[in-house]
Amino acid sequence: MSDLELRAGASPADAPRPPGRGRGRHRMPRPSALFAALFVGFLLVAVVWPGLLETAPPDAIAPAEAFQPPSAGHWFGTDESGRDVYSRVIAGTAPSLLIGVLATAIGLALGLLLGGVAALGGRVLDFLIGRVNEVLFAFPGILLALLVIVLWGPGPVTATIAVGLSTAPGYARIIRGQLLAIRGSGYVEAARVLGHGRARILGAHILPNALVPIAALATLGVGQAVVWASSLSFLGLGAQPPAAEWGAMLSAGRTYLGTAWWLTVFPGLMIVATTLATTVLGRTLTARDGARR
Amino acid sequence: MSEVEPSGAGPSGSTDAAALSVRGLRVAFGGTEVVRGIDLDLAPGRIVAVVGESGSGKSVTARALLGLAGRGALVEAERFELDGEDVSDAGERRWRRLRGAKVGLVLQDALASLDPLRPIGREIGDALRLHLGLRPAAARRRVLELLERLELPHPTLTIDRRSGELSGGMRQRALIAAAVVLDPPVLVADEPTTALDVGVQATVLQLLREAADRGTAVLLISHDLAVVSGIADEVLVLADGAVVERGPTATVLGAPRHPATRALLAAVPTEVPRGAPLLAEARLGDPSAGHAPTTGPRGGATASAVDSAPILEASGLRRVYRSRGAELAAVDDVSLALHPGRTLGLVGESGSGKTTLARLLLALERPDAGVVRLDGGPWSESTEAARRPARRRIGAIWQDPYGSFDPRWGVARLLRDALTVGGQTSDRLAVQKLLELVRLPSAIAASHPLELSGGQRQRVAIARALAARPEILIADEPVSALDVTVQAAILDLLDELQREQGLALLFISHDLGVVRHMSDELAVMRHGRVLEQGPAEQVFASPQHAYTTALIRDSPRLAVGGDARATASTR
Amino acid sequence: MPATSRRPGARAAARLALPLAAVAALALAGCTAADPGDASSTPKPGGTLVYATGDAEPDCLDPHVGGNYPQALLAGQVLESLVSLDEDRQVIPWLAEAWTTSDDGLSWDFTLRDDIVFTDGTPFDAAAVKANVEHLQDPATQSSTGYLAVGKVASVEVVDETTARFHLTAPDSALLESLAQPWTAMESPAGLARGMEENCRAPIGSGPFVVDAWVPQDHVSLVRNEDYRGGPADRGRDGAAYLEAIEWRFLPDAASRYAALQAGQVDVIDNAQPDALRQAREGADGLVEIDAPRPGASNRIELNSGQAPFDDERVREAFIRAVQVDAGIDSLFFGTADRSHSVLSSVEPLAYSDPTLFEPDLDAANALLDEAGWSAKGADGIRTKDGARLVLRFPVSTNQSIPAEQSLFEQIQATAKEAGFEVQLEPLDLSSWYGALFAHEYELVSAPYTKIGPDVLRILYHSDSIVPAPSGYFANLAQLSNPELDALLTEAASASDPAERAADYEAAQRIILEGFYALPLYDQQNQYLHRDAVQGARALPTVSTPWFADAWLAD
Amino acid sequence: MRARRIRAIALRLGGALFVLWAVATLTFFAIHLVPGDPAQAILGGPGSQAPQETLDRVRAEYGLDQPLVVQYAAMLGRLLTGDLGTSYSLKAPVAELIGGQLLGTLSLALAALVLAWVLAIGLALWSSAPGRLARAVAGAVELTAAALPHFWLATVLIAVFATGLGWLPPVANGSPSGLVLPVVTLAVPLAGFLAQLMREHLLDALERPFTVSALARGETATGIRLRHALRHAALPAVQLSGWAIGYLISGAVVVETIFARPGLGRTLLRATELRDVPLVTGVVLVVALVYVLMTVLTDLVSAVADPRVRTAAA
Repeated sequence: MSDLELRAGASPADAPRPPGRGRGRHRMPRPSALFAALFVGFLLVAVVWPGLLETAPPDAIAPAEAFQPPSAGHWFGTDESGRDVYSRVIAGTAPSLLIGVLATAIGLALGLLLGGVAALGGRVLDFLIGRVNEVLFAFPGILLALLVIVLWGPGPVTATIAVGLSTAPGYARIIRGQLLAIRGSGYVEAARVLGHGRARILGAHILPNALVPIAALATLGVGQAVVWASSLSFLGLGAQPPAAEWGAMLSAGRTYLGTAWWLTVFPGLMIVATTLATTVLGRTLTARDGARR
Repeated sequence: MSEVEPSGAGPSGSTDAAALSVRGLRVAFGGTEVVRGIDLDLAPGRIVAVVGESGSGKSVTARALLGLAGRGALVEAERFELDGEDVSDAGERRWRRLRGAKVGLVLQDALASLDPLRPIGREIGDALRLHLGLRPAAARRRVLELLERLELPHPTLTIDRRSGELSGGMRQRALIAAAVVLDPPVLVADEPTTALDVGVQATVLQLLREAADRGTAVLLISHDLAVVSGIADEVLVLADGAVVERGPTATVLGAPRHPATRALLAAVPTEVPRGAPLLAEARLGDPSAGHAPTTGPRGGATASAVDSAPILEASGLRRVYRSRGAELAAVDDVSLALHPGRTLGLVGESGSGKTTLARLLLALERPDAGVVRLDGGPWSESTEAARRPARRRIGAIWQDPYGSFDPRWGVARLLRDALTVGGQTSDRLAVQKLLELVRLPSAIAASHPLELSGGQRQRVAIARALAARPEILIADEPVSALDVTVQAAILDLLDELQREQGLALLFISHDLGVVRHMSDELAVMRHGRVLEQGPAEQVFASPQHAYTTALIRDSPRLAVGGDARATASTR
Repeated sequence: MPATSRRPGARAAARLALPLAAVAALALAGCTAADPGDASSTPKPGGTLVYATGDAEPDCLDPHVGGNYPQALLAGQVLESLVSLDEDRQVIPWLAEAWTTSDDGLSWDFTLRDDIVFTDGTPFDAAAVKANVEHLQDPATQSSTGYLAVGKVASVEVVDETTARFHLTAPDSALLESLAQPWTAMESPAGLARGMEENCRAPIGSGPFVVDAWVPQDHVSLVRNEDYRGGPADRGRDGAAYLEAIEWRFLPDAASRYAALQAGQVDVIDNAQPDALRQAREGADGLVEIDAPRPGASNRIELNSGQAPFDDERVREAFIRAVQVDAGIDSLFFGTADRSHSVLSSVEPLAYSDPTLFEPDLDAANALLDEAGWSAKGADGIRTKDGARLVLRFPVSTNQSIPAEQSLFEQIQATAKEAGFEVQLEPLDLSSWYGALFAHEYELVSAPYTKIGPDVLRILYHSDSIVPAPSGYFANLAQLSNPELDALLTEAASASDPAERAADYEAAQRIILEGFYALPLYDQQNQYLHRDAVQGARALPTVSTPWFADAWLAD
Repeated sequence: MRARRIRAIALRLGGALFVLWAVATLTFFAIHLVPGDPAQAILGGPGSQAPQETLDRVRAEYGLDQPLVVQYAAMLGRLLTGDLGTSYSLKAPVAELIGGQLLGTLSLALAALVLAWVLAIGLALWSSAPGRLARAVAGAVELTAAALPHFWLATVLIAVFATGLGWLPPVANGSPSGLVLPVVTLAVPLAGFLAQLMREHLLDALERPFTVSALARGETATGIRLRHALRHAALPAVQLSGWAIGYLISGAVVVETIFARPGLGRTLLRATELRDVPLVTGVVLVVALVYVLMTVLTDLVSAVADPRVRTAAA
């Protein structure tokens, strides 16, 4: 039973809270945050300086060496054209993350715009944007993505836009809630009472305080965007095989699952690990922020 | 601290009749001992109160009595008998059998302490299901019987309601019902009245008394001696994890020996006259002298202030909220005036419209009718742009100071921000002066509000409000979330500052004792209307409205030297 | 038109086949693959065969409407044509017992079988043939392939019940082959009269099976035609099919399709993947392969000679000499595909092949490029000329290329880079792919083509085919405009002497190959896999669609 | 009271109609922005060699020669009468086509939703259990589940349970056993999401005073999780059901392709590629309708389950 009492039997009202306690309970044990940070560091190296990590040129074709299982020479094996899967996974980091990051950026930017205007723009705008959002929600992600792709043709760019668009209403809703909560908070009220103007309150209180949770949200979103984009690749609508992009590698390797499991397992692990790492980091961020609230 | 123990009032050697008997109870968390050897005996039919400031270990003691001290808690006792059974080394399984059946627990706020998603019938019936294995239908019958016994109106309807759908009093009864449904020999009530409206408070105390009268041994945990004085048979004063004083209520409260007891007593503002500091006197060591009216600079100012022009004046204020098509007048035709150097106390239960009124006065909301005028000029009818420069003239403090601080800012930055508004230099010196003003060490400037105690936070809030050099201060329940001793200190501070700076103060509280202590004039509010308004003492002496009479009657008051039980059963 | 997609999940790929000249004398090794071991066992009637197709689900089951390969696959079970081909690619009777042509080639008389009845009870006769041809020619039918196949037919005259006379506007030696295709198969006139919507859902023919129900996105149920007595002349038996029914499932995902076959959930799959084929060849899981390459063109990459840089033959040759293809085909196709050095399918007897033209030679390629003025090289190794980079845009239709083929293109891309070519692979969906072709935004393109006979060359390389159709499509993607070639192809199409025809086509193919207009890769892969319990299944030699009239289940 | 309720219902209905109208309009114009000729699409795509007269005929037949506004008005008019039009590519009434596919997708999505709930509840209970290790492991399982792309999960499931172990059919077979793998594929990632959300609220609920009250009555840790905390955790997840059904329908596009199940997802994918305006509009409208219905339903459920919602919602 144990932990229950401690949680619920938390200290009575007036005790000072030591920093780091309270809402920021350690749901993610620290080691995981450390691992996540290390992994994200690894990813960053792979993005900025892939050559440092690659063991072979990622695009070097060697048909004679096709479909070799993982070995000391090829850590993740070789693919159908004899390319080194490990090096391709490293080389694929940048494009994959780029899709994830850009899609999240698009989703967040739109979400900020919609959510921001809804929360701060008065009742009529809030109502209108609420309807717009409802309509966007009624288009499930892939539906929206399909429409975008039909409009602009398939490919990594459209896939990015599509994923970004389909995540926007969710962000808009969360951001609106966040902003409304802050706008109605005691400290914004206190600032009004002191006689601070709208612009100052927005700049000094509302936006900075909304920023951290939104940043955490973005971290969480990147992993999901990578997963979404890979699904579009599978449907033949996103990045396509020649590109060393994880989703594309995954969907290309799927064909050979019976012969060469390593073609799908390693890029798949990368996607999962990236999502895990960014989520853990996002959580840590939220938790630390929560602790201050 | 040594225990001061009046002869004959200590734990009796015989524990045969005791429902609960504990010797040398110690609770430690990770090497830190928070309860350090407490002896306690609870006898059937008697109410024992444990009082102390927060951090004194009283809550942990209460929880330990149910085996709920928590994970990581090391609980030791030389003797620990519950209803004649040795439970000193009871494991979790055994405790589960005991909780609810042998010992019940009543927590503070029923809204939070009852699951908002479950009908109260199920909550109350849980113990029947768990301990007697009753089927739902049988349990329901038993619960209905209990609800009738506790005089809940319409038991058959109420039983299916959830706590949020009930009135405060009913939900509090339900909470107690859930603890006593199996008539456990011991009932532990942990701060059962804190932050409740007086009417509800009275109900809770009465129910506890009734439980005791049926033969239950009741342990009442509280920081409020006024509450305790009216109901407890015996009082234990806890400080720093140990009992420092114990004895019959009348003895302990009538002739306190330990400074901690005296401090607690002094902090009770009820019937301490306006202008008399609560704490400074208590520390002098003479409790009887503590409450002598002081004739300060106030004496003369009082008369003249009445004649002075009001600095903030509201007339005919009305604010209506529309919800689900229904209209609710949160503030209805309220007129009042604040004068420099004087305090208007506003008292009313939760939901009476006090806070809405405060927001109207602060021009955070627009009235549907009526006007607020500042210094004779327009205020509520002005535009926000026109109001902004004058806003610094009205300061405000709230019940939750922490929520009014930007979580990203430290103390220094909070104060500097406010200093700028007041058009003053916002250097380190100014910040230090402000902190001095509210009796805080200057080192606090470097901290984050998160690291401060509740009392310190409220002082920082006051400092911030004063930084802008306001002429008016609106304090909305500024002390309700605080312990009595901390509350007393804040009240003293506000009083002093008002005197020094000639502030017009609107003091809002649900606690009649506090308001009475603080106010020159008093307004009683209910359902959005001001029922009665006038000089504080006059309102108390001869209330014109039945509601005011009831409020005064239900307010707990120190019954020093009187018959505790008689006071409690005045209802 | 279309390029036939051979890829699972190929959507909307219209696979049309054009009328083709001369027919009769073609001979080539067949492509049926009845398991030789089955001959001894006795056919067991009954049972339901589950066929899983990776081709797109047709919009309309009537192959007259539109006219693509997925339609042909299914229509083959339900409808019958006037004529067929035998394993030696000779035209043989089917619904027509015999035929004669007038000396001027402008009129053809078909003698029809008199014992055939459509499954709705309507008798098959000359009036039915007339109705079918008119149906194909009616714009309302929205026919594309069939419309073109009977393009030279002016009218059909009902001479008597069993004699239909075709009047042509011009001699058409490809008429018989055109009529052998499933897209011109015979349907019940009464069925046609029901209107397009109904006919699309269940065309009525005289074939071994009848459309019972079509559950879109899932399957078409076919049940046995109990009164069946037809079949192409090489059928070797009479009477109804052994199978009681066929469940024709649409299973677009290749991996799932193969998994379903392995699990015994389906009996036959098409569009089998190379690694699955290899496993089957190695005897895994008791699976049997039917390898039935499609007729017509081979699978090849066209080099757009209509614009720079491939308007220069030296650059074309340099590209073809630079790329390495053989090793890739070996590894990617697990030995299931053979390198082709001809623009025609290996089943076409007149295919001309010259491996020497495709010997990789990087030095020669570099020399050719230097000579052509592409002598400067950028930092990334890409050649430039007058500031322009040597970029080859290569739009790839993801709907029409199987993964192995796309990998092969990647390998071509990598090897071409060594000579200083920058090949830009652009995977596109079908619409965008067509868009790129219409706008001439390509230097390389792969667009296989199904068709019976070498006349496919006329469609693919005659300069007339550079002129776009109303939709924008043009078949001559190499944009080969050569009057000599045009003349040869036209002459061959109307030549009556087989030897002359063969000579013409060889000369034509030499022009194409030696001018480096195309890089042949391999035959259009068309492989079926079935459980070994399925006996007697074969692919018809016409357009290589499977035929189950004589198939039976041994378990 | 009654008038108020009627007003609330009318508002809700109006909102739903607005969403449907907006969805139809957006889809209509989005598709018409697409380069490409619908007449071409009707005739089998851009590769068709349909002659000009056929094209003209088709344009006239489908009213494609009319100005866009007229076409739009015609579509709205048809929609008002409940007529979703005729599919360009399948040449059959859209309502009929969708009707044939709806059940497959809905049964898939609903089964997946139910399974996701069961999994999520189990995961959330597990991951909120005492013990750092269990919590960390369960947390990782949740995150991993949520990070699995559908197509990949499907492939692995087929490889393991169909091809490898032979327990389940790899593609749909019309029996419940064929539904297992697709449902699991759809449910697992969703369960990961829901479990994360639920755990968050579960832990919150466990910190609330009412859990102490319950403990003090003799309730067990498990009892508190099941009888108290779970309700609090489930409510926010229930409110996500509208989103969840959208998520599932998105996933159905992939899952239906891999498992060869008939359904709206595949229909949509195909219709979009073929620029089949009536069919796309029809599917989008039906999906939007399902979403709207789901939202209404979740609002109702929340209001019944939580009196606080009822007060706040108004």
